Amino acid sequence: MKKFINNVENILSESLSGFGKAHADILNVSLSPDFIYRKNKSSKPKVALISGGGSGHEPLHGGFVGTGMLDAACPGQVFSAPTPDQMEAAANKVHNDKGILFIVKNYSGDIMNFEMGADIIDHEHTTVIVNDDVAVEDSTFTTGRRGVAGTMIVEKTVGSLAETGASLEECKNFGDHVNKMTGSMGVAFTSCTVPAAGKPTFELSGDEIEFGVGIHGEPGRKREKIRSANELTKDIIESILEDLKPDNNQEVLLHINGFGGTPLMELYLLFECGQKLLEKNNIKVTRSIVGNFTTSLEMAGGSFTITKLDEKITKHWDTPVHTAALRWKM
Amino acid sequence: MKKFINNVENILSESLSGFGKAHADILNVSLSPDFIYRKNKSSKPKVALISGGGSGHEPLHGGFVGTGMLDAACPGQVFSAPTPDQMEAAANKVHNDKGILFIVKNYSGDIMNFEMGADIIDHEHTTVIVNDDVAVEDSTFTTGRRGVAGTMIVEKTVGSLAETGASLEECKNFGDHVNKMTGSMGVAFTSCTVPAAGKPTFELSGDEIEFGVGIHGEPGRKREKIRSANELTKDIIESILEDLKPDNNQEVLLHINGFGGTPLMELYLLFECGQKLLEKNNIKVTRSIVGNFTTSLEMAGGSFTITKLDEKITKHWDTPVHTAALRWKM
Amino acid sequence: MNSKDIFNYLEIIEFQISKHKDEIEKLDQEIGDGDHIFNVLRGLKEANSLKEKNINEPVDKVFKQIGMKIMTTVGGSSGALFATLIIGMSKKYDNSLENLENISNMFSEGVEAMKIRGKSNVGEKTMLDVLIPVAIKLKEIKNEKKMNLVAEKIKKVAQEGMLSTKEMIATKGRASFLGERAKGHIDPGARSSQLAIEAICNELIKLEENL
Amino acid sequence: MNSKDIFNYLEIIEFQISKHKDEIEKLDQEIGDGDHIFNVLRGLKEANSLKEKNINEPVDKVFKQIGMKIMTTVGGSSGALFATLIIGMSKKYDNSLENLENISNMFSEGVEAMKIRGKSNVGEKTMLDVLIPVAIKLKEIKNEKKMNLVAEKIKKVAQEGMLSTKEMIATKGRASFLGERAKGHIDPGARSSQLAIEAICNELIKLEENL
Ligand SMILES: Nc1ncnc2c1ncn2[C@@H]1O[C@H](COP(=O)(O)OP(=O)(O)O)[C@@H](O)[C@H]1O
Ligand SMILES: Nc1ncnc2c1ncn2[C@@H]1O[C@H](COP(=O)(O)OP(=O)(O)O)[C@@H](O)[C@H]1O
Ligand SMILES: [Mg+2]
Ligand SMILES: [Mg+2]
Ligand SMILES: [Mg+2]
Ligand SMILES: [Mg+2]
Repeated sequence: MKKFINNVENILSESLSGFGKAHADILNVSLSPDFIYRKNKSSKPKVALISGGGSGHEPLHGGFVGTGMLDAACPGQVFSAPTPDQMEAAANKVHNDKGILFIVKNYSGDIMNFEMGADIIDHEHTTVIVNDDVAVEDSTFTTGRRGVAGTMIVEKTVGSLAETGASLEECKNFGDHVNKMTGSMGVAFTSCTVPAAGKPTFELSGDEIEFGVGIHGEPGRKREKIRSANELTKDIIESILEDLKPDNNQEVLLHINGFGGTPLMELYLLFECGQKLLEKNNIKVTRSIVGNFTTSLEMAGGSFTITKLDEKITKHWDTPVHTAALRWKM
Repeated sequence: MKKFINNVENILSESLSGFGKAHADILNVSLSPDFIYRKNKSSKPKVALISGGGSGHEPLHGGFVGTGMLDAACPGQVFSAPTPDQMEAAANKVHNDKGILFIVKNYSGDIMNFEMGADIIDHEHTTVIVNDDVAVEDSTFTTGRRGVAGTMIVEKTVGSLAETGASLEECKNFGDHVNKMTGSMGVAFTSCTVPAAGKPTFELSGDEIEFGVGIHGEPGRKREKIRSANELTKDIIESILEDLKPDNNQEVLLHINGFGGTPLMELYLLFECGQKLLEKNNIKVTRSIVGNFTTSLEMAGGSFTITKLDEKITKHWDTPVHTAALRWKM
Repeated sequence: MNSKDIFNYLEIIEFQISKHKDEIEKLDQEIGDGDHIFNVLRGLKEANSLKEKNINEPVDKVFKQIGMKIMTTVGGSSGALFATLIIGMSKKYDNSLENLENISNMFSEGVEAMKIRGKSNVGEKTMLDVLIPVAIKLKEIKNEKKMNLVAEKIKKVAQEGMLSTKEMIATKGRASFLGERAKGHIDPGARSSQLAIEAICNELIKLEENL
Repeated sequence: MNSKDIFNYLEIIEFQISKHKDEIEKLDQEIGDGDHIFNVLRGLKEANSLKEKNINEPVDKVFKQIGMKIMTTVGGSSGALFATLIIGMSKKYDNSLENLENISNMFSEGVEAMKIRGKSNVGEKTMLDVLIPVAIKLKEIKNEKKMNLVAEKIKKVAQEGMLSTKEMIATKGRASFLGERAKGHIDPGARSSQLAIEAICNELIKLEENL
């Protein structure tokens, strides 16, 4: 394993500390318990948004802490959900008279730890569970679908709504709504290497890909031979559309997310493929975002996320935001 | 080679086309000859900034086209300098009554092609050559040093100055000044794969790194065994400081640039290492930027760039910018 | 059995699980995300770090401390679940660990809490496929006086539970995302739980033999 | 020699260089960035694409067209330099390619333009280590009537020039960044230039033999 590290044990704290310094204008980093929170608490009461999850998906979630988005983020160990004391400490730091909204990706470790965190905090709170990944089936018997790159879109839009002084209930409902309007699916070309393990999580041969991969490199729909970008796009987007069932002329946000190891050049090429295919299906891409936002360390590959836009989602997507990884109009 | 492509020959045009669509609010893409240019020409005359170079370094340069930064960018084939007709077409499109400033990384292919482009344009013009890489020696007999991640800082600050209506000469002088205040050096852990080649450019064994690597994976100072982040930081930063000879209490901008395949987590860890070391050397990091800005496709590794700040550089770094890859205050 | 013994067992568990590090790592790489072994080892290390300060503290306090430590340092599914187990056990502690019925009650309480925390039950390809049968068996044989017999029986139940996960389709945890593809792979949490139980059982058997 | 011959030679060059594709690719990977062979092949392909429309056009126009095509489609150092060479040559065309002195004048003009464009000269580990000696030799033997003798001599000079780059330290081009490390590696541009010249020379020799 070749990585920029001094000591596998300290990788997280050193990285968090650097993150805090590099973005000291907008956020603070607390270590033990680890959490990242906005430098300036809003002077008006607002619902406080707290997200978190295993590390290794950067910039998710710490990179989304700041005005217009999250109030705090709790990073766990690499690919391991954070612990309840982190959520508790973050909640105590950022609560601002209107309750706490947890935004949690649908992985059992995250769900359980956030629940345990919620159990021990005194503030009013509720949770939005993001489960946008259409790669795996959602049945009432299973854990359901995974929460992946759509999380960023939920955090941006609900973050914007919270900024208006909306109530906890409104934020929760809107989060659930955006989640329902959002579908994602990805494909991996290479594995990632968890620092503690020191070796790749899985092996793919020279022409193999994992279709429908999760954001930890965990298996998805199937392992298969690599195909052209257009073919992959077709299979992925059709799966998403099957789930979202958009109307004719539906306006959508198209997000191409890189898993970390794929050059931007290819991500924009994917955007081109996706945009064209959607156009053919009478779907209008009116908002777009391309880049590495929900990563799996250095894994090569990427995912498509589509959010069906309505007036409210569009409005809250467009509002100013100022975080380490997402910033516009301020 | 596993990449998102339909056809190696079309990778650039498909990617550029996607890029144009994803950022249609701020820029246009012209194909054959390929160049990216701002959607809205400034109503006031201004020096037009044109950069470019081989593709594969995204977001450099196309990602820096927009208000406050470049007026146009000319992307060549992967790792091959663009052709003079691209520069000519871009110049004809974006010139705005105050001349053209070319910003060129110091690689002979870029230098020659930009010169040939300059030879055939009718507008007043001059060139800033960026050569911030301290890994290789600068002697009067050789091509000198390479232009690498510092280019983004030159483009941002000179872009800002140009926006004020400064003259071509002022912009040129300021560009040369920022370049002189800037030093960079990087290290590679893995190779990149040029799509046309279909296989890695070079091989590094499991514990080998290329110290002082160029942004195309071309060799640098030496091939050696991997060392800790702190040790690498020390050697790199000392080399840069030797070149920049900062005063006591010098304020600097510290830029950690990822080459494409290294997770953000590690880049922030490098920032931590660098910031600490600079502090020990009585150098104050007052501006920072961490991320993948000048990449070598999917190469793992990263570089440090340090710019000595004076009032003018700081001011023009801080001004609003709105491009695909760098955006703040607007 | 006292607090000193608890820390003793922890060390034995850590030793045994460490011996199967690569195997457990691989199990979670196959049907999960590969972090299970690191979560478990981090938890054991952190729990062991409490030894010096707590070795003379009352058993229920020690359980609670260990549970809290795991809860605040491990993370992931296993962190939440093992913490829930141990904190749950601490709540039912009844002044002595010498009595098997007490132990059985404690264990059942912990496992019940896990079922609620994980919203899961036996047959879902998780560590509960080991822990639930063990809890049931313990209750069944709570009056058995021979500790080596108890240990042998528990060991066997744990082993069977662990193996049973192999052909299951998961409906809880990360493996649930795999559907049919999870078949043929033992659940990592079931394996680490079984190894922990086996380590304790083997130690009990050894103790009996030495009597 | 007419425009048809020029396109004929281009095809022969493309064929010969393609045969050494992997070797040239490797040379630029070792001391450069690995794109040289792709630049060269792209240039040749684009130049050949002019054939149909231009096969009956005057020689100087064809040279200019080819030069412009290379200039606008290749990029990189070699695109700029080869375009400069060919456009330079077109400027000195003197109504006939039958006269060796004319050819020598054209080639010298092109190479001089390259020297200015590349700010470089012989001894700097570049394609000019092949092209400059060839230009000098051509001038030297410009009155030689036997084309096979000319071809043999030029071939040899090109070969020597190419090999001479092996032990040089580069001071121009990408290899210059390597310092001492570039030693022991042949310059990719020198190799492709030498192969192109060799291809033409061999064709000339073959033609003479068939007379
Ligand atoms: N809902 C659940 N109920 C019971 N056990 C679960 C549940 N989810 C996961 N597990 C157990 O946790 C184990 C995985 O633990 P670990 O890898 O540490 O966490 P994560 O799944 O968050 O990566 C699984 O093998 C399974 O035994
Ligand atoms: N300044 C220069 N003068 C003469 N030849 C040069 C110069 N720079 C580069 N070259 C030649 O160009 C070749 C490299 O071409 P190529 O790989 O296509 O372009 P790039 O160097 O831009 O990647 C070198 O091998 C060398 O022969
Ligand atoms: Mg995990
Ligand atoms: Mg090149
Ligand atoms: Mg796991
Ligand atoms: Mg090259």
